Amino acid sequence: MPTAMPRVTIRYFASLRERLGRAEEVLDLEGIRTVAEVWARATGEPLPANTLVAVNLEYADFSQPLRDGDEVAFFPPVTGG
Amino acid sequence: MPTAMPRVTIRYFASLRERLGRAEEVLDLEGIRTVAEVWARATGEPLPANTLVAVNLEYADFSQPLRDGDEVAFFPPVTGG
Amino acid sequence: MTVLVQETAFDPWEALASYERSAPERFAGKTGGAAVFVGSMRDFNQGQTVRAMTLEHYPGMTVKYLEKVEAEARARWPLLDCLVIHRYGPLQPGDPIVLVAAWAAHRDAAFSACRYIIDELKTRAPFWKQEQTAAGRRWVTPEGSGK
Amino acid sequence: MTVLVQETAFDPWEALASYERSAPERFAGKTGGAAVFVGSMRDFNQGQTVRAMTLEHYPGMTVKYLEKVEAEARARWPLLDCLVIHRYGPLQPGDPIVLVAAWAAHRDAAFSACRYIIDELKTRAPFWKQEQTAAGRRWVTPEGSGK
Repeated sequence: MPTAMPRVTIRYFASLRERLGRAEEVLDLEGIRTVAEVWARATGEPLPANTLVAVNLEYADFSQPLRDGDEVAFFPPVTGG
Repeated sequence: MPTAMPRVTIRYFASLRERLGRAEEVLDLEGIRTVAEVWARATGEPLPANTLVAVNLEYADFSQPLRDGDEVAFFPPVTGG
Repeated sequence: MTVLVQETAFDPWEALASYERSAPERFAGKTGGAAVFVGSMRDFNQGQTVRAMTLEHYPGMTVKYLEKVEAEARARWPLLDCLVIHRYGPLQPGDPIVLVAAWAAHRDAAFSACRYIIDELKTRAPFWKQEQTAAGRRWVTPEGSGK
Repeated sequence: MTVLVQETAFDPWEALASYERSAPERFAGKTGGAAVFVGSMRDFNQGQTVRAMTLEHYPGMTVKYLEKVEAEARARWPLLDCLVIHRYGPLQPGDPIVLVAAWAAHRDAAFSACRYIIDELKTRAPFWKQEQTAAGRRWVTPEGSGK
């Protein structure tokens, strides 16, 4: 029996969510490993300048490798407070 | 008719008031002119380090000349807030 | 040490009074200084009248991030307590958006911690403001909403 | 812009709420940030338990000096309003002694002005604390009461 394909959940926020037209999706990690590769595969777009990324609710680098079940979030610069 | 002697009111605060045993006094300006001279004539003591002075409710220098009716206040470093 | 991220409106001064009342033994006699910052929604920004605002956030990450910042502040300065409240969802002009309070024996610790927390919050906590103006909705950019 | 030097006790959060209510047109929608410092009486200082305190001041000069500092702050930063309250006379541990609040469109102005006013107040406003400890009365020195 083949093992299940490792997957990540991707979330988009604010202007990024609006521009991509979706808030959340699930992506197979087939042939890709890092945050940067996930962005490229999921969106097919160049990364907008200043985009931030969090993995499992903590800020991360685009070079960070991902594992099955991770939650990856992409968002624009924050404007709270 | 002789003119009245110019006078200043002197006020002492906090530890300085307690040590000198008085809060307020009036001093003739006969033969003296500056804040430093008023201190020396009124107290007969050397000036304690860090003593502050105000003339007419504003911080002043010890070299400041005084005029009739001025209020001169001597006090230790402040500790409000 | 309390972090609240909530949709409900709050009155900052009432929140502070009630927080101090809830644990008087932590404050009375020990606090030399409390430093507080309250950020509110303005009715103008970048030269335009703003009618309303919606604050989006990343549920789960906002509280986690603010708790991390608060822990960093506690590690850097001797604090007696901290309180952070941040709204999300729809907001009206004049509404308080954020409250940061730091209590300490001495004023420098209280001030520095309060400033540190609000500065980190503004630059890193995952909240995004969308303004409603006469020209429509627009996402606020950090340059315009910053200092 | 209000400076109060008073013998009467005050509740800082109630004072802020009531000050904002007294002139809502100055605040609502215009204030991006309010920075507040509240200094209270501790029950310990320089290693000793303090039972009570008396704050002496120079009537006339305290208000005048605080108004000067507030005017300096207004000249240096764009402020919407300021409130300064300072007690004198007898105080009990836990009593608020001083409140400094600065309202501005932007947080940096509010923070900087609040910090400037309390720092100038602490180092130059003519108030003197006398503490009552088990060993008797003692005048507080700036080193012990400072930051």
